[in-house]
Amino acid sequence: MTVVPYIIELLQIGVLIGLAPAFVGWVRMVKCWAQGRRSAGLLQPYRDLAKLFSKDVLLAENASWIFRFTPYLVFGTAVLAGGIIPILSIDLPLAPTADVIVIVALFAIARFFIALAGMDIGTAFGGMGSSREMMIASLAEPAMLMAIFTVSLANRSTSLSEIIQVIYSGQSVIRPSLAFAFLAFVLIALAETGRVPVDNPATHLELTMVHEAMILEYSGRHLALIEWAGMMKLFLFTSLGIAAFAPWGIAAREELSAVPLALLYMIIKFGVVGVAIVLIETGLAKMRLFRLTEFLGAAFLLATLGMLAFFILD
Amino acid sequence: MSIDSISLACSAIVLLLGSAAFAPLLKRMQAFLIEFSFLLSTVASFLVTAAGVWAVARGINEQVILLIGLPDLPFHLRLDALSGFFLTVIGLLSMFVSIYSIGYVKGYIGQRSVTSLVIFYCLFVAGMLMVVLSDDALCFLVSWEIMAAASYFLVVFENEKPENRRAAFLYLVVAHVGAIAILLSFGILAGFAVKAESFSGYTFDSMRSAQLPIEWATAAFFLSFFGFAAKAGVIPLHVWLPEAHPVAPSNVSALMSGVMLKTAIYGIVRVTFDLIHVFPVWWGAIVLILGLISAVMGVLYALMQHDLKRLLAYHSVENIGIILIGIGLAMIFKSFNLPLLAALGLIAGLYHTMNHAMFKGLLFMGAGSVLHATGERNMEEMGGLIHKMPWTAALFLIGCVSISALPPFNGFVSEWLTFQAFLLTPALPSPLIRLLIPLGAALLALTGALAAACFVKAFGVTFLGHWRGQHHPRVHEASWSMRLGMLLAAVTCFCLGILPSAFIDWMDVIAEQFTGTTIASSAGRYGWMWLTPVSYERASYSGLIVFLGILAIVALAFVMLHVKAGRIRRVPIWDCGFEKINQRMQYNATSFSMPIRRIFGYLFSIRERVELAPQAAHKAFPKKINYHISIRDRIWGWLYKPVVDASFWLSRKVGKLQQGRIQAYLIYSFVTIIILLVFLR
Amino acid sequence: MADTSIMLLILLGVPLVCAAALAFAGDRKFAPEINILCSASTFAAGLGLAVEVYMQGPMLAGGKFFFVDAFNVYLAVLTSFVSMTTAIFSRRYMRKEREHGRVGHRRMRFYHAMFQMFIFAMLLCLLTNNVGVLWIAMELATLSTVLLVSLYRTPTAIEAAWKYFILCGVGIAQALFGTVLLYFAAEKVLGEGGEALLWTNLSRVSGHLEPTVLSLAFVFLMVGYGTKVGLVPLHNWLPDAHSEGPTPISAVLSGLLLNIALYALVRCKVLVDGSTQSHHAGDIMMGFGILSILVAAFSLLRQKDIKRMFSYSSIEHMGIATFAFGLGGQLATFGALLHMLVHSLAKSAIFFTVGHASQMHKTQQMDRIRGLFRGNPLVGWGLMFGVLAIVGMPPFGIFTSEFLILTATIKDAPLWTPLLLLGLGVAFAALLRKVQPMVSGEIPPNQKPMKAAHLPVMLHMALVLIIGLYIPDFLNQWFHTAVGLLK
Amino acid sequence: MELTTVAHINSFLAALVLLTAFGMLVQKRIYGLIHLFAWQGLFLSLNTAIVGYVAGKHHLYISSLLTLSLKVILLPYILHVLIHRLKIRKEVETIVNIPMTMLIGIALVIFSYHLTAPVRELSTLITRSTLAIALATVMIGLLMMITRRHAVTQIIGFLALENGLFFAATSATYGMPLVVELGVALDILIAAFIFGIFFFHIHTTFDSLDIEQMARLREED
Repeated sequence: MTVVPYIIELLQIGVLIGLAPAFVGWVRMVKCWAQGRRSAGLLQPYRDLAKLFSKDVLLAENASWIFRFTPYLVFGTAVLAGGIIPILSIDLPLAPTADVIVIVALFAIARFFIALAGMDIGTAFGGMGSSREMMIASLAEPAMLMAIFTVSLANRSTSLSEIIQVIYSGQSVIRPSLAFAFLAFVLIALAETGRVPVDNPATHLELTMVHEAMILEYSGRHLALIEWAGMMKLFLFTSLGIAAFAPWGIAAREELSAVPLALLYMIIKFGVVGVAIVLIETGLAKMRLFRLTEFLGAAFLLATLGMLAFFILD
Repeated sequence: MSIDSISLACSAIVLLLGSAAFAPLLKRMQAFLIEFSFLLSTVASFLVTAAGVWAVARGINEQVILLIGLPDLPFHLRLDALSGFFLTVIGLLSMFVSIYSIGYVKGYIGQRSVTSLVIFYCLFVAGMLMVVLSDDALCFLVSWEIMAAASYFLVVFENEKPENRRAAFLYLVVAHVGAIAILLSFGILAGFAVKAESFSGYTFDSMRSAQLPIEWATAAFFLSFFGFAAKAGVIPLHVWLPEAHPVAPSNVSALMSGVMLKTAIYGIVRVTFDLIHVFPVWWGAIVLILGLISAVMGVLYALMQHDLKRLLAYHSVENIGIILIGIGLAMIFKSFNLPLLAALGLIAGLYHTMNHAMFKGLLFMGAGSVLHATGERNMEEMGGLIHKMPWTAALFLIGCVSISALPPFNGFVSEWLTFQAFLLTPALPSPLIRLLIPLGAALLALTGALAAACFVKAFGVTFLGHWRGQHHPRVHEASWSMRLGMLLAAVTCFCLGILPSAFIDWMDVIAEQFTGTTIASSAGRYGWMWLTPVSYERASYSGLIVFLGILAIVALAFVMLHVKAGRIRRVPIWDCGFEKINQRMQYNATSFSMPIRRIFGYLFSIRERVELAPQAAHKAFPKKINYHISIRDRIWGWLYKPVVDASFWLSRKVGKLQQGRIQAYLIYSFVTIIILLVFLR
Repeated sequence: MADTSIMLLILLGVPLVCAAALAFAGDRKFAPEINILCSASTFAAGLGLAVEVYMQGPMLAGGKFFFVDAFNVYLAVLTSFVSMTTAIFSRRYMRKEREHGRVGHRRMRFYHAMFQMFIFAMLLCLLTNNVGVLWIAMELATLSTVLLVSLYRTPTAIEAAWKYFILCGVGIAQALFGTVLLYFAAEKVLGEGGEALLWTNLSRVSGHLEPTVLSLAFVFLMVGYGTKVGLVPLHNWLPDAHSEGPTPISAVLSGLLLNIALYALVRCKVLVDGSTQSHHAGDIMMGFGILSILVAAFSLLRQKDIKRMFSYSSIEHMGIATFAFGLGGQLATFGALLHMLVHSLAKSAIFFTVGHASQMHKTQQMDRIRGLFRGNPLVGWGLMFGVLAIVGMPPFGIFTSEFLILTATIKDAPLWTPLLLLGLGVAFAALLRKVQPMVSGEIPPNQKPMKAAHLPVMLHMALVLIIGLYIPDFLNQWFHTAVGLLK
Repeated sequence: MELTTVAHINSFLAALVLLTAFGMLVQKRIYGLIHLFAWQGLFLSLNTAIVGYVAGKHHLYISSLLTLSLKVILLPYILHVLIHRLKIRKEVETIVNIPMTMLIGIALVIFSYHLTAPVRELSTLITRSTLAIALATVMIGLLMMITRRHAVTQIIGFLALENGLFFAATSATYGMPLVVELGVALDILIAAFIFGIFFFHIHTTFDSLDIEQMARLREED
């Protein structure tokens, strides 16, 4: 019973909370370069958050407690998920709390409440956002789970730490099923984190926005929390993908000395992922809402194929 | 333990019957009648719960033989772990609902006499208890039908409305045909029992000992499964359910949807695992497939509804499907004789049974309070109720979160267990099933996600936003007893969510009874607050820590942000700076589910119609637009209507026999004689 | 022995005397009371006789002319009981009819006299030991009710009565031919003279009777008595007669006469089985039974007249009982006996409520009868529970019998079960569909309140309920001995 | 006289009975029908008497007397009276194509002969060969009821059917026990009164005895 794992745990949570905006900043930066614009720099997200925190909250008259409670809950689920997904190290005290299914469910509960908050004020946009968000989610979530299941079947566990350990112990060779699963995962991650082609985080054009439509009425610290949680969500999905498909570099030993190396690996990987995201987003255009079914259907198909491939080939 | 639990349960039943018998005497003083009998049934349900909990905890197996029944076949009652579990389910919910009813039923005073409601309520609960206790075919069927008849009278309580009558009629017919099917299957089982020719072949004991050839066993299984499915509302036998549940008084719908459907689950488990107890794989496969279909179709139909109670009714179809998935998996594992996995599947199914009873009861009670307060069932007319009735809203929200399988509430636990059961299928020797089952997992995931969407809609449209209706009824918060009933149910949901391993520990004897192994040994291994169904390496979940974690972080964030509290100013709605916003602009139930309707539309028979009212200056600006949509079950047209038409056609043909001329009748008897003589000669 | 014959004397004598007396005094104020009194004493005598049999077992009396065993004594008690309750019911009912001016003095006299005559005929049917006399009594029962059916003298009533008269006459004639053949076969074994028609002797020697003749005889007996049981396709007189006569008569026709005919049929079947050692007779009965169930069930769907509907349901239930007797075996026979008992109780109760309902609305058209729960709770709930009982809902007795019959069927003749299931299901749906709107809803304008006869309905329903939950031991023993007799 | 002659007489009478039956089947006039019926009854009672004489069954005399009084005298008389009262003596009813009916009747005779063959094997009585005739008479009576559409003729058909039964009783066996005979006679008597009453009712209600119009009770569509 050492204290080390707990320190690592806290470190990891700190990293999540601290670096999530930076990652978003990095994505924006690369995007600007790719589109030949001057970027606002890596720290712009931090400035935005700070500004929002310092502002007063303007709350619609008929906003209920749900509207006010949601930001905290969303933030909380994101942080908790960050405590469970192995980002720096695999033996986290919180790891056994929840396996990957639970993590998906944590995102789901956040989404559930955001959608409710969207309907709380009673505007057309809010309802529209919630409706679309839930539709996308109801297609994305099963695909997500299928992709994850393929991985966890391959490694005979649904707990991420265990998966990584199995991978480290070299019991799992590289499998075709995982390739399918990975592809599916990428598509879904785009959908879940509200990136192009599913949603455009930058837009406020009424009829195309999904996530933004729900949080239209938020302001001040509430908005800050939600934005921050959104950044963390991107961060978490990335690290989830890393943990599931390319965990090499995550510390397996419970020593503080292993952490810096793991951090280094992490930063490199995130850099790469950021570039990849930009490439996708600049390569694709946002889809019409009802073409999303094809997009997500493809993801679902891939995930299922992955699972079948697991049973057939492996 | 001196007083044995079965006599406790019997005394509770007697109590209920007593209050049913006593009710007519009090019909002069309705208010007192309501308090009296519902308190009595609360007490009775409490006794039952105690008995059930105790029975399961001790894994006891007690039997009594009553004096009534056929002289050579008196009613046998038995209380074993399975019955105990279902006793607990029924007892808990009926306790909560009885408390709730005190307030709810009082709403009828002045409109109509509630005496019949009270009587049949008590009979209904008693019938359900008898069903899970009975230990021979006759007693089982008698209680089964008493339950059906009593609930029929409850459904038709407001009997001047034709749609109520239609619903009740449909319900009772389906139930009765199902009951006959069950009867026949018992007939088969008894036929192969040891003492077939005598009456004692009908006891479950002798049925257990029966040696059936496989084809007869199959016949028996499918007959009984048909009967039970008809009661549980498994697609395609579900049509009565969305008709009957909405029109019944809400406390009754809570009981019907919460626990009456569960008696069917009980029947399936009893007949399959206990009476027949050896069966081929494909039975389980069929149960699994039907479960999946019911789950997905149920939730999709639910999404299309805008009548709150109807929506909930369709969700019962969905959840029954989820339960059947667990049981089907258990059957498959059992027939491949993998006891541990079978135990896991069974536990998952039963756990979800308990959960569904709780949150569905809670939701129907909530819907009842809304109905009670606004007189509305149509969500398109509602909105903003969270301000008028905060308690109901909060409790209803808990129900929504639980049924949407979100942690840390109970719905998630059972779905999580079911997923784990799915993920263990690589252990199966049959490649085909191994290939098919992942799709099942996918469908289950889809169901969960859609359920979440549906309840965002249900809660959002009902309680959030502004009131959508034209007239504004004066809405009031539910009375204390109603709130108490809902609160208790909500608390149970929460406890089941955060302390699963304790619950599983408790109910593990059932798994032992039917599969021979327990999962608690592994489930509890990692400490009481961790749930590790198979092994620690495979998967683990701790609802408690998830809850505490979120709570801690939320609290922390809240405190940190409020050390220097930025002011909160109440302002008019911004809505991208659009001024003339009114309540008719809100998204409503229909518009909310529109995207999903677009995607899955081919599953329904949808009729949309848009009318442009006489146009104003420009074609692009009509004065007003009417939009009509009607969404109907395809099953009705495919399955039921043909049957109905056929029988009426036949009856027309038969009517020709009686065509009035006496000579014709004489010819009949003449011909009959001739034919018989020829036949004999 | 001696006192038994006294009991018999009372049992058969009282109705005769009453018939004579009421033929003169039947229109007085106190006539209904007399009627009730007579039936009550008949019932008492029946009970006495039952006790005797219960104590001493089967007995011959009146120089072998009468034979009483478990099978017929319970039917005798049932008959006298139902006739008593019917008499009680008819008191209120007929008074109302007189107020409506549908019957006058002469007809009241006639009605009461014939009522008692009818009871006498049925009891004679049950108790006689002589197959020939059985036939005579059966004919007598028909004749005594023919003119009751046409009591109202409306065209339809007369038509119904005429059909009843002719069809049953022809049918019963066939039965006589069967009896002749039976005698022909019997005298070979038992020698000529009265001895050869005594059921006791016949059943004793049934093994030696000539099978070909008996199977020939059975055809005619089947068609003959089957006509009176109302088996399809010989049933056509039944709905007309039951729907056109006064309701008390419909009650006893449905509740009792059909039972009696079935009793005769079963007696004959026993002989035939004993002789032919085959299951032909059983098969024929099963066929008739199923046919009746199906046709009746589908006819139920299209009924508009309430009494007509319930007469079809009588056909259905007689079909069930016939089927069960045909099936044979311990469970089925037990079920069939029980079914005869509970059906006649429930059905007559239903007819009581129906009578009141149609009097309250002055019509038998179902679509004009509404709101009985509110209008008259006894009638409403009585009708509702009666129907639930008749369609085989527990805890009423009919469920118990159908339970036994169905399970026995799937054991011994599984291929018949789908048809049975279909018939029962359709009948259930049809009856419920019709009754539901009648009992529920608001009180319609054309409904007039009236005082209903509580006692008969409650008594019958209570009995049906009790039998459903608890069969007293003596009844059980009777059934078992009866089952033994019919083996 | 010796048995063979008796057998001859017996079968001769049987033939006459059958003949009258056929006669009734095709007879249109009501009075003609009644006379035929009376004749049939006469042959019947004669036959009964002879059988009784040969077999030494004295109760058969009684039943033969019964037949004579009832079926030859009383019933025809009642019918006469009724027809007179109801003024329907002129009525002549149409029968649906006679040859067809005749053919069916013949077919019935053959059928019943074929049917009663085994019984005839068993029987030792001199009258045994007439059982087929009896059955045929019954059937023809039924057929007559089917083809006729007049209340009176239907009743006559019914009575002819009864005759057939009675004939069967005397031919298959030497008559039923006396109790039964008496009972049957009584029933027929009552029946006679009842249809008497009926004729009045029908006539007053429908002012004709044509039963075609009594077809209201039906499962209307």
